[in-house]
Amino acid sequence: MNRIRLLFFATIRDRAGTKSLEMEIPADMTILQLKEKLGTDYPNLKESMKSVLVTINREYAFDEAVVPPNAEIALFPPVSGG
Amino acid sequence: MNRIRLLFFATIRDRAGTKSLEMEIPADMTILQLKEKLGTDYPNLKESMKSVLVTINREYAFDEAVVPPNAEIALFPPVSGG
Amino acid sequence: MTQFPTIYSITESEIDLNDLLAKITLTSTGAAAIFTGMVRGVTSRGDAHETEYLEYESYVPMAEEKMKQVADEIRERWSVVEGIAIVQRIGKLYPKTPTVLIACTAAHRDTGVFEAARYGIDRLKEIVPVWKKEIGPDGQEWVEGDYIPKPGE
Amino acid sequence: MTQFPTIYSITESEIDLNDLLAKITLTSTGAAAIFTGMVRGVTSRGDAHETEYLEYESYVPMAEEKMKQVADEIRERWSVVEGIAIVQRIGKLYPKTPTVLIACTAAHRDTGVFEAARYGIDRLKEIVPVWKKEIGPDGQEWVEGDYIPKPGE
Repeated sequence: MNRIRLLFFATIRDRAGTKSLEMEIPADMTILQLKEKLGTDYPNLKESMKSVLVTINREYAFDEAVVPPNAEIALFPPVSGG
Repeated sequence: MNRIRLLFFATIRDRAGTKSLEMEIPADMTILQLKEKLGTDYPNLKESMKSVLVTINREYAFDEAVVPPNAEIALFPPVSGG
Repeated sequence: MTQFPTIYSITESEIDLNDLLAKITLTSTGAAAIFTGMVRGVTSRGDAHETEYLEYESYVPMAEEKMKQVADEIRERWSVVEGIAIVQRIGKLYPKTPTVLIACTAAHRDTGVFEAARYGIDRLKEIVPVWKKEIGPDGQEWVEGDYIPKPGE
Repeated sequence: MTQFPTIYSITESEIDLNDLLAKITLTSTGAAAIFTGMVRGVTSRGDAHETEYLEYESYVPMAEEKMKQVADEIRERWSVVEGIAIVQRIGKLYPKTPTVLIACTAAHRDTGVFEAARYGIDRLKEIVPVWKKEIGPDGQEWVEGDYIPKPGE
Protein backbone atom coordinates (compact mmCIF):
# COMPACT_ATOMS: atom_id res chain seq x y z
CA MET A 1 0.00 0.00 0.00
CA ASN A 2 1.05 3.60 -0.71
CA ARG A 3 0.34 6.55 1.50
CA ILE A 4 -0.77 9.65 -0.44
CA ARG A 5 -2.00 13.14 0.32
CA LEU A 6 -5.10 14.48 -1.43
CA LEU A 7 -5.84 18.19 -1.87
CA PHE A 8 -9.18 19.55 -3.01
CA PHE A 9 -9.87 23.02 -4.43
CA ALA A 10 -12.85 25.17 -5.41
CA THR A 11 -16.03 23.21 -6.21
CA ILE A 12 -14.32 19.90 -5.42
CA ARG A 13 -13.39 21.08 -1.92
CA ASP A 14 -16.92 22.36 -1.36
CA ARG A 15 -18.33 18.93 -2.28
CA ALA A 16 -15.69 16.97 -0.38
CA GLY A 17 -16.28 19.16 2.66
CA THR A 18 -12.54 19.16 3.39
CA LYS A 19 -9.36 20.70 2.01
CA SER A 20 -7.20 17.62 2.30
CA LEU A 21 -7.10 13.93 3.16
CA GLU A 22 -4.43 11.33 3.83
CA MET A 23 -5.15 7.95 2.23
CA GLU A 24 -3.64 4.46 1.77
CA ILE A 25 -3.97 3.09 -1.76
CA PRO A 26 -2.70 -0.03 -3.55
CA ALA A 27 0.77 0.42 -5.05
CA ASP A 28 -0.35 0.07 -8.67
CA MET A 29 -3.44 2.26 -8.52
CA THR A 30 -4.01 4.56 -11.52
CA ILE A 31 -5.58 8.01 -11.50
CA LEU A 32 -8.70 6.52 -13.11
CA GLN A 33 -8.98 3.95 -10.32
CA LEU A 34 -8.36 6.63 -7.68
CA LYS A 35 -11.18 8.75 -9.10
CA GLU A 36 -13.49 5.72 -9.08
CA LYS A 37 -12.57 5.01 -5.47
CA LEU A 38 -13.20 8.63 -4.46
CA GLY A 39 -16.57 8.60 -6.27
CA THR A 40 -17.52 5.48 -4.28
CA ASP A 41 -16.12 6.55 -0.89
CA TYR A 42 -17.50 10.11 -1.17
CA PRO A 43 -20.78 10.02 -3.06
CA ASN A 44 -20.86 13.83 -3.17
CA LEU A 45 -17.78 13.69 -5.39
CA LYS A 46 -19.08 11.05 -7.83
CA GLU A 47 -20.50 13.51 -10.36
CA SER A 48 -17.42 15.79 -10.18
CA MET A 49 -15.00 12.96 -10.98
CA LYS A 50 -16.08 13.04 -14.66
CA SER A 51 -14.59 16.46 -15.39
CA VAL A 52 -12.10 16.92 -12.57
CA LEU A 53 -8.50 17.87 -13.26
CA VAL A 54 -5.90 15.85 -11.39
CA THR A 55 -2.28 16.62 -10.61
CA ILE A 56 0.48 14.37 -9.27
CA ASN A 57 3.16 16.31 -7.43
CA ARG A 58 2.01 19.57 -9.06
CA GLU A 59 1.98 18.33 -12.67
CA TYR A 60 -1.20 17.60 -14.61
CA ALA A 61 -1.84 13.86 -14.65
CA PHE A 62 -4.15 11.67 -16.70
CA ASP A 63 -6.24 8.55 -16.23
CA GLU A 64 -3.59 5.95 -17.03
CA ALA A 65 -0.88 7.42 -14.75
CA VAL A 66 0.05 5.27 -11.73
CA VAL A 67 0.06 7.11 -8.42
CA PRO A 68 3.56 7.02 -6.91
CA PRO A 69 4.27 6.55 -3.19
CA ASN A 70 3.93 9.67 -1.03
CA ALA A 71 2.33 11.53 -3.93
CA GLU A 72 0.65 14.88 -3.44
CA ILE A 73 -2.51 14.52 -5.52
CA ALA A 74 -4.73 17.55 -6.15
CA LEU A 75 -8.23 17.49 -7.61
CA PHE A 76 -9.89 20.61 -8.94
CA PRO A 77 -12.13 21.98 -11.69
CA PRO A 78 -10.72 23.74 -14.79
CA VAL A 79 -8.91 26.86 -13.62
CA SER A 80 -10.61 30.27 -13.68
CA GLY A 81 -7.98 32.74 -12.49
CA GLY A 82 -6.90 36.02 -13.98
CA MET B 1 0.55 92.64 -44.09
CA ASN B 2 -0.17 89.94 -41.50
CA ARG B 3 1.54 89.64 -38.16
CA ILE B 4 2.46 86.03 -37.29
CA ARG B 5 4.31 84.22 -34.54
CA LEU B 6 6.93 81.61 -35.42
CA LEU B 7 8.01 78.81 -33.08
CA PHE B 8 11.06 76.62 -33.67
CA PHE B 9 11.76 73.24 -32.08
CA ALA B 10 14.61 70.73 -31.86
CA THR B 11 17.14 70.94 -34.72
CA ILE B 12 15.30 73.88 -36.27
CA ARG B 13 15.55 75.88 -33.04
CA ASP B 14 19.24 75.04 -32.73
CA ARG B 15 19.87 76.34 -36.27
CA ALA B 16 17.63 79.40 -35.88
CA GLY B 17 19.33 80.21 -32.59
CA THR B 18 15.99 81.27 -31.11
CA LYS B 19 12.78 79.65 -29.86
CA SER B 20 10.38 82.13 -31.43
CA LEU B 21 10.05 85.16 -33.69
CA GLU B 22 7.35 87.70 -34.51
CA MET B 23 7.13 88.55 -38.21
CA GLU B 24 5.12 90.65 -40.70
CA ILE B 25 4.26 88.82 -43.91
CA PRO B 26 2.14 89.61 -46.99
CA ALA B 27 -1.53 88.69 -46.55
CA ASP B 28 -1.53 86.01 -49.26
CA MET B 29 1.74 84.29 -48.38
CA THR B 30 1.75 80.49 -48.59
CA ILE B 31 3.71 78.08 -46.41
CA LEU B 32 6.02 77.39 -49.36
CA GLN B 33 6.73 81.12 -49.73
CA LEU B 34 7.23 81.48 -45.99
CA LYS B 35 9.78 78.65 -46.00
CA GLU B 36 11.59 80.31 -48.94
CA LYS B 37 11.64 83.62 -47.08
CA LEU B 38 13.00 81.98 -43.91
CA GLY B 39 15.69 80.19 -45.94
CA THR B 40 16.73 83.53 -47.41
CA ASP B 41 16.52 85.64 -44.20
CA TYR B 42 18.19 82.95 -42.05
CA PRO B 43 20.78 81.14 -44.16
CA ASN B 44 21.34 78.60 -41.35
CA LEU B 45 17.76 77.41 -41.93
CA LYS B 46 17.96 77.10 -45.71
CA GLU B 47 18.93 73.42 -45.76
CA SER B 48 16.38 72.51 -43.06
CA MET B 49 13.47 74.04 -44.99
CA LYS B 50 13.49 71.07 -47.41
CA SER B 51 12.32 68.53 -44.85
CA VAL B 52 10.80 70.70 -42.13
CA LEU B 53 7.30 70.03 -40.80
CA VAL B 54 5.09 73.10 -40.49
CA THR B 55 1.97 73.68 -38.43
CA ILE B 56 -0.56 76.51 -38.57
CA ASN B 57 -2.34 77.00 -35.27
CA ARG B 58 -1.28 73.52 -34.09
CA GLU B 59 -2.42 71.59 -37.16
CA TYR B 60 -0.04 70.16 -39.74
CA ALA B 61 0.05 72.44 -42.80
CA PHE B 62 1.37 71.98 -46.31
CA ASP B 63 3.09 74.07 -48.99
CA GLU B 64 -0.01 75.47 -50.68
CA ALA B 65 -1.75 76.62 -47.46
CA VAL B 66 -2.07 80.41 -47.04
CA VAL B 67 -0.89 81.73 -43.68
CA PRO B 68 -3.82 83.39 -41.88
CA PRO B 69 -3.53 86.61 -39.84
CA ASN B 70 -2.16 86.20 -36.30
CA ALA B 71 -1.21 82.62 -37.04
CA GLU B 72 0.97 80.59 -34.69
CA ILE B 73 3.34 78.84 -37.08
CA ALA B 74 5.66 76.13 -35.78
CA LEU B 75 8.57 74.59 -37.68
CA PHE B 76 10.20 71.37 -36.57
CA PRO B 77 11.75 68.11 -37.78
CA PRO B 78 9.77 64.84 -37.90
CA VAL B 79 8.80 63.97 -34.34
CA SER B 80 10.84 61.50 -32.27
CA GLY B 81 8.99 61.16 -28.97
CA GLY B 82 7.99 58.08 -27.07
CA MET C 1 25.49 37.99 -20.33
CA THR C 2 22.86 39.75 -18.24
CA GLN C 3 20.54 37.48 -16.32
CA PHE C 4 16.98 38.33 -17.42
CA PRO C 5 14.67 38.85 -14.43
CA THR C 6 11.63 36.62 -14.08
CA ILE C 7 9.13 37.39 -11.33
CA TYR C 8 6.20 35.08 -10.60
CA SER C 9 4.06 35.05 -7.53
CA ILE C 10 0.71 34.47 -5.94
CA THR C 11 0.10 37.27 -3.48
CA GLU C 12 -2.52 38.66 -1.14
CA SER C 13 -1.05 42.17 -1.44
CA GLU C 14 -1.84 44.99 -3.83
CA ILE C 15 -0.27 44.69 -7.26
CA ASP C 16 2.21 47.56 -7.58
CA LEU C 17 2.75 48.20 -11.31
CA ASN C 18 5.49 50.79 -10.78
CA ASP C 19 7.50 48.45 -8.61
CA LEU C 20 7.07 45.41 -10.87
CA LEU C 21 7.96 47.40 -13.99
CA ALA C 22 11.13 48.71 -12.34
CA LYS C 23 12.13 45.16 -11.41
CA ILE C 24 11.98 43.93 -15.02
CA THR C 25 13.60 47.01 -16.61
CA LEU C 26 17.23 46.50 -17.60
CA THR C 27 19.60 49.08 -19.00
CA SER C 28 18.93 47.56 -22.45
CA THR C 29 15.13 47.81 -22.05
CA GLY C 30 13.17 50.30 -24.15
CA ALA C 31 9.64 48.91 -24.13
CA ALA C 32 7.18 47.15 -21.84
CA ALA C 33 3.79 45.62 -22.57
CA ILE C 34 1.71 45.11 -19.47
CA PHE C 35 -1.65 43.42 -19.11
CA THR C 36 -3.76 43.74 -16.00
CA GLY C 37 -7.13 42.21 -15.24
CA MET C 38 -9.55 43.78 -12.79
CA VAL C 39 -12.71 42.70 -10.98
CA ARG C 40 -15.72 43.89 -12.99
CA GLY C 41 -18.59 45.21 -10.88
CA VAL C 42 -20.91 45.04 -13.88
CA THR C 43 -20.72 42.48 -16.69
CA SER C 44 -22.76 42.93 -19.88
CA ARG C 45 -21.40 40.18 -22.15
CA GLY C 46 -23.13 36.79 -21.97
CA ASP C 47 -25.08 36.35 -18.76
CA ALA C 48 -25.26 40.02 -17.69
CA HIS C 49 -24.87 40.43 -13.94
CA GLU C 50 -23.45 42.43 -11.06
CA THR C 51 -20.59 41.41 -8.80
CA GLU C 52 -20.09 42.48 -5.20
CA TYR C 53 -16.68 40.86 -4.94
CA LEU C 54 -14.64 37.87 -6.07
CA GLU C 55 -13.01 35.40 -3.74
CA TYR C 56 -9.84 33.96 -5.30
CA GLU C 57 -8.05 30.86 -4.15
CA SER C 58 -5.01 29.03 -5.47
CA TYR C 59 -3.01 25.85 -5.17
CA VAL C 60 -0.08 28.13 -4.44
CA PRO C 61 3.08 26.03 -4.91
CA MET C 62 1.79 24.53 -8.16
CA ALA C 63 0.50 27.91 -9.36
CA GLU C 64 3.94 29.43 -8.93
CA GLU C 65 5.54 26.51 -10.79
CA LYS C 66 3.05 26.94 -13.64
CA MET C 67 3.69 30.70 -13.76
CA LYS C 68 7.36 29.89 -14.14
CA GLN C 69 6.38 27.53 -16.97
CA VAL C 70 4.37 30.31 -18.68
CA ALA C 71 7.44 32.56 -18.44
CA ASP C 72 9.62 29.79 -19.91
CA GLU C 73 7.14 29.32 -22.77
CA ILE C 74 7.24 33.07 -23.46
CA ARG C 75 11.03 33.02 -23.61
CA GLU C 76 11.00 30.04 -25.97
CA ARG C 77 8.66 31.86 -28.36
CA TRP C 78 9.99 35.44 -28.07
CA SER C 79 13.69 35.31 -27.39
CA VAL C 80 13.86 39.13 -27.44
CA VAL C 81 11.86 39.34 -24.22
CA GLU C 82 14.09 40.61 -21.39
CA GLY C 83 12.10 40.75 -18.14
CA ILE C 84 8.87 38.95 -17.29
CA ALA C 85 6.54 39.53 -14.34
CA ILE C 86 3.51 37.33 -13.67
CA VAL C 87 1.50 38.08 -10.54
CA GLN C 88 -1.88 36.80 -9.43
CA ARG C 89 -3.54 38.33 -6.43
CA ILE C 90 -5.83 36.12 -4.35
CA GLY C 91 -8.29 36.67 -1.51
CA LYS C 92 -11.40 38.83 -1.44
CA LEU C 93 -11.18 41.36 -4.25
CA TYR C 94 -13.65 44.13 -5.00
CA PRO C 95 -14.63 45.76 -8.32
CA LYS C 96 -11.94 47.90 -10.00
CA THR C 97 -9.13 46.09 -8.17
CA PRO C 98 -6.32 44.72 -10.34
CA THR C 99 -6.19 40.95 -9.80
CA VAL C 100 -3.54 39.81 -12.24
CA LEU C 101 -0.58 41.27 -14.07
CA ILE C 102 1.58 40.02 -16.92
CA ALA C 103 4.40 42.29 -18.04
CA CYS C 104 7.11 41.70 -20.61
CA THR C 105 9.99 44.02 -21.44
CA ALA C 106 12.26 44.16 -24.49
CA ALA C 107 14.67 46.54 -26.17
CA HIS C 108 12.07 47.63 -28.77
CA ARG C 109 8.30 47.58 -29.07
CA ASP C 110 8.09 45.92 -32.48
CA THR C 111 9.65 42.54 -31.76
CA GLY C 112 6.82 40.71 -30.03
CA VAL C 113 6.47 42.23 -26.60
CA PHE C 114 2.71 42.85 -27.00
CA GLU C 115 2.15 39.33 -28.32
CA ALA C 116 4.24 37.90 -25.47
CA ALA C 117 2.09 39.62 -22.82
CA ARG C 118 -1.08 38.49 -24.58
CA TYR C 119 0.20 34.92 -24.71
CA GLY C 120 1.08 35.12 -21.02
CA ILE C 121 -2.40 36.06 -19.83
CA ASP C 122 -4.03 33.49 -22.15
CA ARG C 123 -1.79 30.72 -20.80
CA LEU C 124 -2.21 31.80 -17.18
CA LYS C 125 -5.96 31.41 -17.63
CA GLU C 126 -5.42 27.90 -19.01
CA ILE C 127 -2.90 26.21 -16.74
CA VAL C 128 -2.26 28.18 -13.53
CA PRO C 129 -4.37 26.67 -10.71
CA VAL C 130 -6.40 29.63 -9.47
CA TRP C 131 -10.17 29.75 -9.07
CA LYS C 132 -12.61 32.48 -8.28
CA LYS C 133 -16.02 32.50 -6.68
CA GLU C 134 -18.30 35.35 -7.57
CA ILE C 135 -20.43 36.93 -4.87
CA GLY C 136 -23.33 39.03 -6.15
CA PRO C 137 -26.79 40.21 -5.21
CA ASP C 138 -28.24 36.78 -6.08
CA GLY C 139 -25.79 34.67 -4.09
CA GLN C 140 -22.44 33.09 -4.81
CA GLU C 141 -21.15 30.92 -7.62
CA TRP C 142 -17.80 29.47 -8.71
CA VAL C 143 -16.65 30.80 -12.06
CA GLU C 144 -16.24 27.86 -14.43
CA GLY C 145 -13.08 27.47 -16.45
CA ASP C 146 -13.14 25.34 -19.60
CA TYR C 147 -9.56 24.46 -20.49
CA ILE C 148 -8.40 20.86 -20.09
CA PRO C 149 -4.59 20.74 -19.96
CA LYS C 150 -2.91 18.22 -22.22
CA PRO C 151 -0.22 15.78 -21.09
CA GLY C 152 3.03 17.68 -20.49
CA GLU C 153 1.33 21.03 -19.88
CA MET D 1 -24.32 56.31 -20.26
CA THR D 2 -20.99 56.41 -18.43
CA GLN D 3 -18.53 59.01 -19.66
CA PHE D 4 -15.38 57.17 -20.67
CA PRO D 5 -12.26 58.78 -19.15
CA THR D 6 -9.55 60.09 -21.48
CA ILE D 7 -6.31 61.33 -19.96
CA TYR D 8 -3.63 62.96 -22.09
CA SER D 9 -0.74 65.03 -20.90
CA ILE D 10 2.82 66.15 -21.34
CA THR D 11 4.45 66.11 -17.93
CA GLU D 12 7.79 66.65 -16.23
CA SER D 13 6.77 64.37 -13.34
CA GLU D 14 7.23 60.65 -12.84
CA ILE D 15 4.73 58.46 -14.67
CA ASP D 16 2.67 56.69 -12.00
CA LEU D 17 1.20 53.55 -13.57
CA ASN D 18 -0.92 52.64 -10.53
CA ASP D 19 -2.53 56.05 -10.46
CA LEU D 20 -3.16 56.24 -14.20
CA LEU D 21 -4.61 52.74 -14.31
CA ALA D 22 -6.99 53.56 -11.45
CA LYS D 23 -8.15 56.67 -13.30
CA ILE D 24 -9.18 54.71 -16.41
CA THR D 25 -10.76 51.76 -14.58
CA LEU D 26 -14.56 51.81 -14.53
CA THR D 27 -16.86 49.41 -12.75
CA SER D 28 -17.39 47.70 -16.13
CA THR D 29 -13.65 47.34 -16.77
CA GLY D 30 -12.03 43.90 -16.68
CA ALA D 31 -8.85 44.34 -18.72
CA ALA D 32 -6.11 46.86 -19.38
CA ALA D 33 -3.29 46.84 -21.92
CA ILE D 34 -0.50 49.24 -21.04
CA PHE D 35 2.55 50.15 -23.03
CA THR D 36 5.48 52.01 -21.53
CA GLY D 37 8.69 53.13 -23.19
CA MET D 38 11.89 53.66 -21.24
CA VAL D 39 15.25 55.27 -21.86
CA ARG D 40 17.71 52.60 -22.99
CA GLY D 41 21.20 52.96 -21.56
CA VAL D 42 22.54 50.49 -24.10
CA THR D 43 21.23 50.03 -27.65
CA SER D 44 22.33 47.06 -29.77
CA ARG D 45 20.04 47.32 -32.80
CA GLY D 46 21.29 49.38 -35.74
CA ASP D 47 23.98 51.82 -34.73
CA ALA D 48 24.94 50.26 -31.37
CA HIS D 49 25.68 52.88 -28.73
CA GLU D 50 25.40 53.95 -25.13
CA THR D 51 23.18 56.70 -23.76
CA GLU D 52 23.86 58.81 -20.67
CA TYR D 53 20.47 60.48 -20.78
CA LEU D 54 17.82 61.83 -23.14
CA GLU D 55 16.59 65.38 -23.17
CA TYR D 56 12.95 65.55 -24.30
CA GLU D 57 11.16 68.66 -25.44
CA SER D 58 7.66 69.23 -26.76
CA TYR D 59 5.42 71.78 -28.43
CA VAL D 60 3.14 71.25 -25.46
CA PRO D 61 -0.27 72.65 -26.44
CA MET D 62 -0.16 71.00 -29.87
CA ALA D 63 1.19 67.76 -28.39
CA GLU D 64 -1.77 67.56 -26.00
CA GLU D 65 -4.21 68.23 -28.87
CA LYS D 66 -2.57 65.48 -30.93
CA MET D 67 -2.70 63.06 -27.99
CA LYS D 68 -6.41 63.79 -27.78
CA GLN D 69 -6.59 63.03 -31.52
CA VAL D 70 -4.79 59.70 -30.99
CA ALA D 71 -7.34 58.84 -28.29
CA ASP D 72 -10.19 59.79 -30.65
CA GLU D 73 -8.71 57.61 -33.39
CA ILE D 74 -8.48 54.69 -30.94
CA ARG D 75 -12.15 55.12 -30.00
CA GLU D 76 -13.18 55.24 -33.67
CA ARG D 77 -11.38 51.97 -34.37
CA TRP D 78 -12.09 50.06 -31.12
CA SER D 79 -15.43 51.15 -29.76
CA VAL D 80 -15.10 48.67 -26.87
CA VAL D 81 -12.27 50.71 -25.36
CA GLU D 82 -13.42 52.32 -22.10
CA GLY D 83 -10.60 54.42 -20.62
CA ILE D 84 -7.52 55.79 -22.38
CA ALA D 85 -4.41 57.34 -20.85
CA ILE D 86 -1.64 58.85 -22.97
CA VAL D 87 1.25 60.46 -21.11
CA GLN D 88 4.61 61.68 -22.37
CA ARG D 89 7.23 62.73 -19.89
CA ILE D 90 9.70 65.41 -20.98
CA GLY D 91 12.90 66.89 -19.57
CA LYS D 92 16.16 65.14 -18.75
CA LEU D 93 15.51 61.42 -18.45
CA TYR D 94 18.00 58.74 -17.50
CA PRO D 95 18.24 55.07 -18.51
CA LYS D 96 15.50 52.77 -17.12
CA THR D 97 13.09 55.70 -16.63
CA PRO D 98 9.63 55.30 -18.18
CA THR D 99 9.17 58.15 -20.66
CA VAL D 100 5.80 57.40 -22.22
CA LEU D 101 2.67 55.47 -21.37
CA ILE D 102 -0.35 54.41 -23.41
CA ALA D 103 -3.04 52.49 -21.56
CA CYS D 104 -6.42 51.28 -22.78
CA THR D 105 -9.08 49.55 -20.71
CA ALA D 106 -12.07 47.46 -21.78
CA ALA D 107 -14.52 44.97 -20.30
CA HIS D 108 -12.65 41.98 -21.75
CA ARG D 109 -9.14 41.28 -23.02
CA ASP D 110 -10.12 39.74 -26.35
CA THR D 111 -11.86 42.67 -28.03
CA GLY D 112 -8.92 44.77 -29.20
CA VAL D 113 -7.43 46.34 -26.09
CA PHE D 114 -3.89 45.13 -26.93
CA GLU D 115 -4.20 46.33 -30.52
CA ALA D 116 -5.57 49.68 -29.32
CA ALA D 117 -2.55 50.28 -27.06
CA ARG D 118 -0.19 49.25 -29.84
CA TYR D 119 -1.92 51.62 -32.25
CA GLY D 120 -1.68 54.40 -29.67
CA ILE D 121 2.08 54.23 -29.24
CA ASP D 122 2.64 53.91 -33.00
CA ARG D 123 0.52 57.02 -33.66
CA LEU D 124 2.09 58.98 -30.84
CA LYS D 125 5.47 58.40 -32.44
CA GLU D 126 4.10 59.68 -35.76
CA ILE D 127 2.13 62.81 -34.98
CA VAL D 128 2.68 64.06 -31.41
CA PRO D 129 5.27 66.88 -31.49
CA VAL D 130 7.94 65.65 -29.08
CA TRP D 131 11.64 65.38 -29.80
CA LYS D 132 14.55 63.89 -27.96
CA LYS D 133 18.23 64.63 -27.93
CA GLU D 134 20.55 61.83 -26.96
CA ILE D 135 23.53 62.56 -24.76
CA GLY D 136 26.20 59.86 -24.75
CA PRO D 137 29.91 59.35 -24.25
CA ASP D 138 30.60 60.71 -27.77
CA GLY D 139 28.53 63.88 -27.51
CA GLN D 140 24.94 64.80 -28.20
CA GLU D 141 22.64 64.26 -31.14
CA TRP D 142 18.97 64.81 -31.94
CA VAL D 143 17.11 61.58 -32.59
CA GLU D 144 15.67 61.72 -36.11
CA GLY D 145 12.03 60.86 -36.71
CA ASP D 146 10.93 59.85 -40.19
CA TYR D 147 7.15 60.21 -40.39
CA ILE D 148 5.70 62.98 -42.55
CA PRO D 149 2.08 63.67 -41.49
CA LYS D 150 -0.49 63.79 -44.27
CA PRO D 151 -3.05 66.58 -44.69
CA GLY D 152 -5.70 66.23 -41.99
CA GLU D 153 -3.46 64.34 -39.56
